[in-house]
Amino acid sequence: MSTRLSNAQIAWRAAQDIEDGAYVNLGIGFPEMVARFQPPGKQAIFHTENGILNFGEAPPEGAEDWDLINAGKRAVTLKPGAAFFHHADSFAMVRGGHLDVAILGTYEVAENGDLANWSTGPKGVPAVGGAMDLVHGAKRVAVITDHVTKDGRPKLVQRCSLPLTGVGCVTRVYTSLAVIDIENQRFVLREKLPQLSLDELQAMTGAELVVPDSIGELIAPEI
Amino acid sequence: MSTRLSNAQIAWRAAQDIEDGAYVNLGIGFPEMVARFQPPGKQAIFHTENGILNFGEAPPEGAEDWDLINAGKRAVTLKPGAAFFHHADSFAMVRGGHLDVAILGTYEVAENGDLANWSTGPKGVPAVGGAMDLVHGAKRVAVITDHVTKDGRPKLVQRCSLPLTGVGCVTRVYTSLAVIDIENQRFVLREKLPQLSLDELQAMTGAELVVPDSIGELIAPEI
Amino acid sequence: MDKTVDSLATAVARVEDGMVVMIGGFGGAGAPIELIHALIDRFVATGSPGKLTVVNNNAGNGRIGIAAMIDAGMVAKMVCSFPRSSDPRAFTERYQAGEIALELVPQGTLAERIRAGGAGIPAFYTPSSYGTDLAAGKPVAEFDGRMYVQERWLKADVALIKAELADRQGNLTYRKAARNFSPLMAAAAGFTVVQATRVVEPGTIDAEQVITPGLFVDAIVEVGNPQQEEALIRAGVAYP
Amino acid sequence: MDKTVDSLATAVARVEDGMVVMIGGFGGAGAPIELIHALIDRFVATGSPGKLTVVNNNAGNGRIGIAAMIDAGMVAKMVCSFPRSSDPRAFTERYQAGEIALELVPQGTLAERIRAGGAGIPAFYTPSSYGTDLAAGKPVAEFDGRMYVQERWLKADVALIKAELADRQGNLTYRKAARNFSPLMAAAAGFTVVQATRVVEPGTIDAEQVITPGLFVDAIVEVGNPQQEEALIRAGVAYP
Repeated sequence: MSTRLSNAQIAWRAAQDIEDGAYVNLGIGFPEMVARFQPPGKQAIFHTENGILNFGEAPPEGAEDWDLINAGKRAVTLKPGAAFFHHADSFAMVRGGHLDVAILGTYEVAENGDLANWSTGPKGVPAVGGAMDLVHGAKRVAVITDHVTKDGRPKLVQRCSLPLTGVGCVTRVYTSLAVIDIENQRFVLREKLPQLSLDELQAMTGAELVVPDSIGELIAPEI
Repeated sequence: MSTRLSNAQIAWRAAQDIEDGAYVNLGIGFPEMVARFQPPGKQAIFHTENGILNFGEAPPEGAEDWDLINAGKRAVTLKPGAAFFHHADSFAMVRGGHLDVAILGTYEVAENGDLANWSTGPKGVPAVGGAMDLVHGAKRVAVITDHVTKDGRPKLVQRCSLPLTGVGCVTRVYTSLAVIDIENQRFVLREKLPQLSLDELQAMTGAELVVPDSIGELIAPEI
Repeated sequence: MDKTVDSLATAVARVEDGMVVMIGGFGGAGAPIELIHALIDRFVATGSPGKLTVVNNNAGNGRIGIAAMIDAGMVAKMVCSFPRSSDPRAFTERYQAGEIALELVPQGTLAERIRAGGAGIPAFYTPSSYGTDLAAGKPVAEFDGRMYVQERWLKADVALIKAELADRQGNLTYRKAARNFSPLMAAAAGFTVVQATRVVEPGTIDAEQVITPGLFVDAIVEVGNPQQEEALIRAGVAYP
Repeated sequence: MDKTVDSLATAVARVEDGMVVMIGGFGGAGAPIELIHALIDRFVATGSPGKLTVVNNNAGNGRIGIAAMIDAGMVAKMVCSFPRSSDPRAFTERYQAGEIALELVPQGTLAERIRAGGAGIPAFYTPSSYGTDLAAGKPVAEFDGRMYVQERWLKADVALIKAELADRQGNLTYRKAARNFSPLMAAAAGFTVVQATRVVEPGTIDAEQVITPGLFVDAIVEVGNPQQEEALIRAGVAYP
């Protein structure tokens, strides 16, 4: 058994919490993977910022229609019941709280729910896209992420050091080691890898974990 | 020759100033009559607040479709090139200044461009409809009206005494006696009935008329 | 996912005492008569839902639809732009007796406030009503040398609307000028109930031609041959 | 009334030095490549129009479209949400050399500001960007216990957009996700130029299916077999 979940396994775990019929926006990149792991009988409807509801998988290579793309500019297909709309209507859906879940990637997430996922600092060309809208755009804003950075620093922190995407917006974090809710500006542990001790997990987390009496085991299938 | 224009003749006169291809909103009631007098070769496109662009005349009695009505809740028809849209888009057209002309009825209009056409005072049930939007809704906001009330009091006044519909919004007034522009918060006479003296006209007007060197004759056909 | 329900009574079951209810339609076009009458049926039978705030462009006409709700005594307040259409007797009587409250809103501001409610915009500025009695007490601000009035979003607990086609996921089309406020209300309400002339399978409505996407819709009931408010009024019909 | 013009050069003739130009499209979907290239042709031939402010979700990709405008030196400023899509070399070079300005706007705020520009709403409040660097210097206000940022409308002198069908009065439909910002930009610009894949007679497009009503459109040019930005980029095409 690995000491951490793969990206696919993190995406799988996040997908298990999506209810049948939920309207979901998946951030560009890693979060898009969540769509692959919808449990049988739980069919979500996916929204993309550029004006499609109920789109499906990528078409076969060579069959792309470049007028039919998602916010990551990847070619997609339509499912029955799809709808097109313009950008203001699309972000009315987002900002108006009509999505059930938004699942985003992140650089840092803080125990007060602050999210930093759009900028690694002043160098380079800044680009924000729809990130600052999506963090205010769903009944549930979840983050999927490695628990630590590539060089081992915690991504779950007391306060974000990078430029914020949104204030107090994240409600749940799915990491490679644990599932953590943000409640009353605290990280509350819900599930952890069974082979990982609480102390080990705390050591890799940049803010104190609140540990309830009962926590679940984070077990994902081999993918 | 009559001493005043009929309502149909006032509507005819207002219609002569509408350019070919102009987008026009006609207020409910008397202003709707303007549509009947479009000059040959000058085809306006009519907008109605409840979400139609390019509607046409009423259908024959008995052929009404009550899902196809104008803001006055009268049955209308469609012309080629018509479009339906919802109320927010409809008033985006209005408020956004996309109409060329709005022609409204009035109780009073003041030399500073203030308009009072929605309420005759505190008694009764107040009702405003789209009046307060339309007065800010066109490049040109014109009023058509008898020059005086039924009991002979001026409708063109220094300051409105009735509740305002909009502040400084009217640019031209077509009356039963004259055509008057509002410029720099003054009534500027453009045309008057030929048989009417300036003194007579001024006597029926509640604010001073600015009279340029050259004014036109207001002559309408018998209708 | 199938949002259809099998009765009008079930469709309107979410409306409770004291709620804000948006009702689509402008004149007779788009008025969801069957949904409104189902609500009246429940009120007559159980005394609930009462004390409602109703949002509509008008305030009921004749003796059916919203007018019949008012006559039944279910409505505590109207939010509308024009409570004085043809035969507004029901509202006028209650209003003059002080039995019903009125929030009068310019029509374009009403539409934009509902749109803002659905779009997550808590406040916006409009030139409409600046300098008039209807702007009394509202914040004003100058932008680019012109004065504007600040208006707040308008939301509802439930919206009742009438569509032409609905697929089972809630994608909607409307018929002609029956569209009016309904797409806005569908977005501004916490729970949106649709009576559709025809329910179809997902995929039947071309994705290009969907007017209200399904995520704004919560319950759909098919009413195959809906009554038209204007026709009922002209026929002198009273409900119940 | 016939808003069609017979050449791309005529269609874009209203664009002048220093103007704000909105350009439709998100990624390759909806990018009016032929209109953009006609503008570049004029700039190459005459040195005008230059010093443009361009509004688009991105800031050009590859060596065609907006990227080619930037390479030609026509663009003084970009207003966009994501100037870092695939192969953003043209913008990146100029930006890092300090030769082009950037106003970075969250995507939903960009869409809403353009929508506000077309709808006569000078300012509105949004939760997006509250508490972030992108809200720096903007007024904030609390509504119902939550904090919001005040944003201003965004208008343009000219909009360049791509439609699927256009009738001669300017009623438009779009193709799939090529709709994106274009209906908003058509309303927010003083003069809206459309390249349409097919021009049809008024009445051909069902009134129910018009996405952009004709009153937002000023000039239409038919481009029967339009180039697709994404396909051009993948083929490594450079313009001119």
